[in-house]
Amino acid sequence: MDFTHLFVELVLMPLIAFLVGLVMVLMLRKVRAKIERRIGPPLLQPLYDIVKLYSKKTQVSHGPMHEIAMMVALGGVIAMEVFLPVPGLNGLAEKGDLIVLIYLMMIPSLGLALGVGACANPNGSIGISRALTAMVAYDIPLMIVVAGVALFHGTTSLPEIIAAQQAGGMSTWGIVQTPVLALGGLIAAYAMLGKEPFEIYVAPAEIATGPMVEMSGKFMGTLFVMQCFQLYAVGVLYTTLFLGGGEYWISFLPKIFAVVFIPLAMTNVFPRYKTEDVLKWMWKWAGGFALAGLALVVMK
Amino acid sequence: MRPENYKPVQHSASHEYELYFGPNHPGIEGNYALKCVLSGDVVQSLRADGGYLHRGFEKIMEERLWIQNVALVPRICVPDPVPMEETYARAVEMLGGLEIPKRAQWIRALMLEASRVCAHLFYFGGHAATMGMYSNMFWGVTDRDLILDIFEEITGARIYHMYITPGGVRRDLPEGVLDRLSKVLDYVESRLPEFDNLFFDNAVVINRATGVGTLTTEQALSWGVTGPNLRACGLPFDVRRDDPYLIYDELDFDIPTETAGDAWARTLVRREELLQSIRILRQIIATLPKVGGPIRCALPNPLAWNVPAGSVYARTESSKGELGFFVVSKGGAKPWRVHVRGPSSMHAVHVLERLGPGSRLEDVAQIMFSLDACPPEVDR
Amino acid sequence: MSKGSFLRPLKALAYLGRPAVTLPMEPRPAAPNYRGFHVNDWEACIGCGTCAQICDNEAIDMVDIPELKADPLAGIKPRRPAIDYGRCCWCALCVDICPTGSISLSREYVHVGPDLNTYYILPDEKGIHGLNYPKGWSKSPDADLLDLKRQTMGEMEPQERLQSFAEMVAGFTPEAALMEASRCIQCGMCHDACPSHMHAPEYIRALWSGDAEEAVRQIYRTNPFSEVCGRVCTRRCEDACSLGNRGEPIAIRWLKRFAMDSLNHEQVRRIAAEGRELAPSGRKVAIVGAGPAGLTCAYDLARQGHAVTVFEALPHAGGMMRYGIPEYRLPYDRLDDDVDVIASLGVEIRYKTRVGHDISMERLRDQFDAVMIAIGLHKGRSTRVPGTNNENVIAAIDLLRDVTLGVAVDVPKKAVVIGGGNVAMDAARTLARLQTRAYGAVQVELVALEPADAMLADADEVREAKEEGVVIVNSRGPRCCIINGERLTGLETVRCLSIFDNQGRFHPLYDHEDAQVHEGDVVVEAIGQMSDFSLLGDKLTEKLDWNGPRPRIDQDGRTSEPWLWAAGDMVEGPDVIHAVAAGHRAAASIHNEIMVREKTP
Amino acid sequence: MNRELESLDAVFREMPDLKVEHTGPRRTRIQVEADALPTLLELLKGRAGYLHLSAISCVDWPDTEEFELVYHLWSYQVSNLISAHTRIPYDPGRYVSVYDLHAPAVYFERDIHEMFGVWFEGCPDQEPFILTEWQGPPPMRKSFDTVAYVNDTFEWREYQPEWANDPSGGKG
Amino acid sequence: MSTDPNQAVACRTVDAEERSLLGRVLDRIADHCRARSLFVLHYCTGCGAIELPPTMTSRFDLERVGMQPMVTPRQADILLITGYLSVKTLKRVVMTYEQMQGPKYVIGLGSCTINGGMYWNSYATIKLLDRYIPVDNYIAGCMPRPEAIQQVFLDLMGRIDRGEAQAWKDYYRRYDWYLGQQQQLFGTNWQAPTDVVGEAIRYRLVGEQTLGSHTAHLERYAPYYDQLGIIRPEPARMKARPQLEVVSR
Repeated sequence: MDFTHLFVELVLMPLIAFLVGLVMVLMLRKVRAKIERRIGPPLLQPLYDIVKLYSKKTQVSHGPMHEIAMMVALGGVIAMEVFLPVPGLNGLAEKGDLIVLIYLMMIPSLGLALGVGACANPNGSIGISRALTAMVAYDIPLMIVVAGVALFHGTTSLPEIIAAQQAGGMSTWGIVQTPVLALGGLIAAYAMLGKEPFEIYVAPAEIATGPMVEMSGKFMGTLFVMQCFQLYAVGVLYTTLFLGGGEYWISFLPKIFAVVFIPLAMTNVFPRYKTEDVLKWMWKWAGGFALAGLALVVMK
Repeated sequence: MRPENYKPVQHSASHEYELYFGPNHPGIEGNYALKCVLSGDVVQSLRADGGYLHRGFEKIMEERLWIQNVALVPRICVPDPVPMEETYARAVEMLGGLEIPKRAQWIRALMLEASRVCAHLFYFGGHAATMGMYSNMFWGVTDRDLILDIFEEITGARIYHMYITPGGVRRDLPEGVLDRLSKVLDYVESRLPEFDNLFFDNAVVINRATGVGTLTTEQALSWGVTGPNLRACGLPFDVRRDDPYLIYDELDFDIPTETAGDAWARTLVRREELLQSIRILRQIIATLPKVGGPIRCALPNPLAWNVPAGSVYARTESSKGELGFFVVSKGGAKPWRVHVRGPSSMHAVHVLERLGPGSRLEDVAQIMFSLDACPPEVDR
Repeated sequence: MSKGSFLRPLKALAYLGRPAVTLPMEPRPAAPNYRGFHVNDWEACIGCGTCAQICDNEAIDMVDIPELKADPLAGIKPRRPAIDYGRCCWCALCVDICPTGSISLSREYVHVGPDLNTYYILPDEKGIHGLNYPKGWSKSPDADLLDLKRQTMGEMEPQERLQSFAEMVAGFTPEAALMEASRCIQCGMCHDACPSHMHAPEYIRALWSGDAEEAVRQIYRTNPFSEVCGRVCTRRCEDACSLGNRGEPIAIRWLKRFAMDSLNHEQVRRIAAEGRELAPSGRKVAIVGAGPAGLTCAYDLARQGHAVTVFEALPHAGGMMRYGIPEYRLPYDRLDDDVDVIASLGVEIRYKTRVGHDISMERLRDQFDAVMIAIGLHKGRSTRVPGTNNENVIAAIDLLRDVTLGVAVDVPKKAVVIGGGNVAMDAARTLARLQTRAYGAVQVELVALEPADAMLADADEVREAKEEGVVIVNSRGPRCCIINGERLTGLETVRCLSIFDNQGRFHPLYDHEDAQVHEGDVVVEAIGQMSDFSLLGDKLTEKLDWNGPRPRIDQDGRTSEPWLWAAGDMVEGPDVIHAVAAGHRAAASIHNEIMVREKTP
Repeated sequence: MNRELESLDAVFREMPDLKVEHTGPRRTRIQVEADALPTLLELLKGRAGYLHLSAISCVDWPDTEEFELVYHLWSYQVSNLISAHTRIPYDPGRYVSVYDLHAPAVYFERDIHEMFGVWFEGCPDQEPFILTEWQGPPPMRKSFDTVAYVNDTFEWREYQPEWANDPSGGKG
Repeated sequence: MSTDPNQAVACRTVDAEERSLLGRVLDRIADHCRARSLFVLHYCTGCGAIELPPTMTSRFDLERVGMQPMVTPRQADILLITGYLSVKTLKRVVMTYEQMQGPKYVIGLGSCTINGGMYWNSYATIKLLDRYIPVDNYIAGCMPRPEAIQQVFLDLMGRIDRGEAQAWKDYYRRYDWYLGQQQQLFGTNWQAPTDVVGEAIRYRLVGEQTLGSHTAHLERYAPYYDQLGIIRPEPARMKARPQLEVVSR
């Protein structure tokens, strides 16, 4: 593969991720509006919000660390996208593997933690400590799920996992082959998106929106952009691991939207758990399913 | 702030830290502040800080004519203004020895109960929102709005009706409004199973709300807790039944209680009260067409109305608890003194400050909302 | 307790497939009695300012509109309310108290924008943006804040009234007076309408707060004939009263009477003397005629320290108040009280002194710094139809005077009174009393030119006269007195078709076919009075400027002779309160004049 | 009801100086000397179940330079509301707290201290609550004139509406 | 160093009239997006707040025009003053307002913000909101109903789209005047944490009244006089607060 081709892919993949992410944000808000019995935002709303936030005329910054950390966080999510293969674009997916991806996925949280720490707002600090707790809660089941998938397919390379699943049509999809593991993975993905009942760090009524409390203007805009990437990443990752990945965009897009739709819809009918309940619940159920799935894989 | 001017705040080394809840905080009902000292997630001490909504009601009421205060009183409590109007009006009637026509009494009871339905629907939304579940709030507020439409039809205003005046009410009911109210009640009742699905049978909600802000019966009695909060501790006391006013002794209704005394019990009591209010409203709808007569008694010209000297203490069961108005007249055209005993004044300061310590940070907002503490009536 | 379920909440996901309840963006039409922005019907609005008074928040200002015409007699002020939406709380008390019902709230409720000057509006009937929204909250009869019904007053039964000349109305009880006073909305229309500009709002407010003394003090600021005006005033104030727009006006006259009745005579004398100038000014003023105008003038001048002498031809003071108004309406001792208050200020009244006969005008001019005449209208006019020269055709004013003087009157068994005014009523009712006393039965017929709905007399008078058995025949003009030999037997009348011509001049049209005979031993003519100017003497009569039958006066009451003022009925027509007002005006003018002039040697 | 009120009368008999007046259904007004009030509250609480302190109201009577304190007590047992009125002089403006009898008193006493400047001995908390940023005198006193204060401190809007140029709008 | 502060200081934003064609197009796009994405600060300062839940929720759903409530002032574009403001709250409102990022908009709801409203004779509330912070739009009502609140938002959106709602700049340009008004209530030692003059210089929004005799009370602004080449005036003598009888507590 020549360098120009790679470069085009490196630009194209985040761009697609962003655009699809915008639509996912719109879906998030529309689904919410529907359940709340109202109309919801216009189609371009996510874009308006981001442009508006970046075009704020005064910007408050809490020191260099604030700015750097936010760039680190944004960089983390963008980097994540180029490791996620999508139809026609493999990016760096062949160079890196699942393990790299899992590490990359922690960068945004850590970057955010650094940035919020620089703001010195107690609500932000509590929020970020909750966010890290939540990460612990979902990362362990996720690790187990990833390990199970890797064991099942005998590889950590995502293109290879996709290829293996696409070999026999739907019957070779992860969700059919390893349903328990897929369930554990779905719960972990749900928690990864940070939606109620697992949303503990952006708790307006408790800690005044936690990490976001001091984020304004472009920083808030960055968070909005990150949300697009994150929704997309979770959708793609789960699709890649369990739903046969992407062969054509026409079949790939519905899959990733379907994955994201489940937590986005269910979040509206639950309140948030307390921090320790999230830990308990995730380890008990998500972890339980993941372990059971892993055991099944190992036993096979 | 500019980056170069930024200096991080230095905190002394301690496991305790201060966290301000409010006045600008989504976990606060209204404009109110709580100063919490926390260790980890656990509240060590909690201090209420009010006065952000202070308007000096009691002072400016002394500056206005008896009738002018009709416009002032509902503003004391924004979410549930009708009991304010009713209590003030009744206090003045007691001072002046006025006999309210029967029809006015029934209409006033109708307003009071409809307002209770409103307040409770609002409350469910508020309680759910403190736990991060907004669908319930959206539903509750939306359904409440249908009752506000009825209020608008009867009184000409949605929130501040200024409808109940000393001596009766200001307008008779418009044609057909009882039928429409009846339909709205049917609708609200039909919505309750949906609320049950979403909220009252929600495992996560119950997990979050049980055991939060628990009041024992003894605490409730000695801390002056009233209203649904008292009934959630198992004491079936209700001003409507034990110190009846208007035509409440002619109505048939139950006084629901719970025993747990926690946030969830308070919410369940209110759910049951909502049903009871609907039951009362249905009785009123059935009876009102048969009650004829004037809607207010003859009053002197309000510009020159001297209410006889004396003092009275009038009480009403508002959606939040016992509401009291102590009104003193010196025989003049203006009240000499009006003391408002807002039901929340106990709950938002005294009780909250005592329930706070030992609770979790994430439950502070829930405790405040579950007590249905309404800051404007604390600040007055 | 139930642990709850994870699955049941998921049922709410069904709403993904249900329609939204959101309303369209356009503002909904508001409820029929919505309290939106104000509208005000300028035609109906009288500018009384009651809305501004009831307003909680001082959100309403009354703005003077110079283009509008003031009409104090109809109770209309040339001003309209302006509303400050930086204050208004939409309580609609202004609507519920508005005496005319002109102000109401529309169903319009959207007004936004950064220009704060648009938040202060002068509402008209089109509303804040001229969009003619339908009316929302407006006047409702079952919830009127105003008390539109008058307090009732004790009154004698007609049969009892006929037995004597005792005062027939009882006056307010203290409770009724308090309630009546509390009805007042203090708009001040009465003040503007009163010829003497009496401070009615102030004394009513004083009565309401239980301070009768203050009330009397307010009354005496402008009227020394309070006992009289508390009983027989023509009460322009009550015609102008804002409450009269939709209900019964405040009984201002009876409240004045109540105030006077609550105090004893000594207290009134003390209050009247308050603030009087004790040092004599050294100026002397002569006043001819001890009627309301003359005595009011005397009262004012005496308070200012001038020496005042009043010349009265008759044996008692009061003029037309005594000799024209029957005692059952105005007891003489009440009038005596008023006169006594004035006399107590040092006014000298010389009774039975007829100027022009006992003392000439020229003497007065020489001996005094100024002279005022207020001789009233003591000569009855005649219809001059054939037969009126009969001795049994008498003038009402002569009849009334004779009754007051105690002159023995031949009481006719049957009497006919011509005239539809208050004097006619007085004459008829006096005759009715005399007949009751002499024969035990009333047979008085009153023939009025006007139809029943346009009688000149007060409606109360007409009603009471009928109650007392007076038969009132409307729309009939006299044609001739029927004289049988020397004896008068009755009056023949014809039907009157119209009274005034196109230009509004008095020019009655009769249907001569429709004649009718009213039997009577006596015909009393009560169609108007005139003055007897013989006291002036020929020279002075010659010198004065005349305005028809009356001396021409300027706005201060001064005649063309610089030393002579004239006031009262003789120049303005019959009315007590007008005479009082004229007395005040003349007194002020005399005071200004004589204080700059050298003292007469 | 009558039997229950009898138990109340027993309380009243023990305190001969009370002026008791039944002012309406379930309403009793008691005039009590300032030094006897705590005893009265204690007796009412112990004998007749007046557990619930509904409110403490304060009334300023500048004519006699006194504050009137009114304790509103409700008995769940007797279903009766007693308003116990007592008067204390402006000077020194001190009274005893009834916190030890009725915990809610602390809120009302704090409020009265803030709004009227009465000091309650033994009240655990009389810090400013509503008026933490208020410099003036206790505002609920009759001597404090709020209208004068407002006119002195704030300005009013001066509108220049268009109609001021032509108020009649051609209607004259 | 030039004495014109707006020329002297490095800047990020330039006024519209100075911009290039591209800049103007970008501005237009930004205004377009600003008007369609308004975050309302979730702060109930007074009674009007009770009509906000209906306005924001399903029946009158304002998200369909791109509005949503925001929790912290940092993220919010609109500060709604929902009615009366007690002096105690005003302090927090000023702090909140200064923490918001420009362009920011203030809407005064109802009578109380315009001329004192219902509480005109209350010692506890302020009467004229625009004396303390610049206000972009008002709405009549007590309280205004949800449809009316919708209309004020739509009106404001129109103004933003046309580039008209610039009141927030006024706060920088006339900071001294606003501070003076605030000082009348809070005393001359009042200062919010935000360095408003520093921001004004940074964002080239210095006006003739940015510094003046009221800012002269505050030591933190002392260096800026030199920086801008302005002579520091005598601190303004404040109108004596009404002499209140001080009662010993």
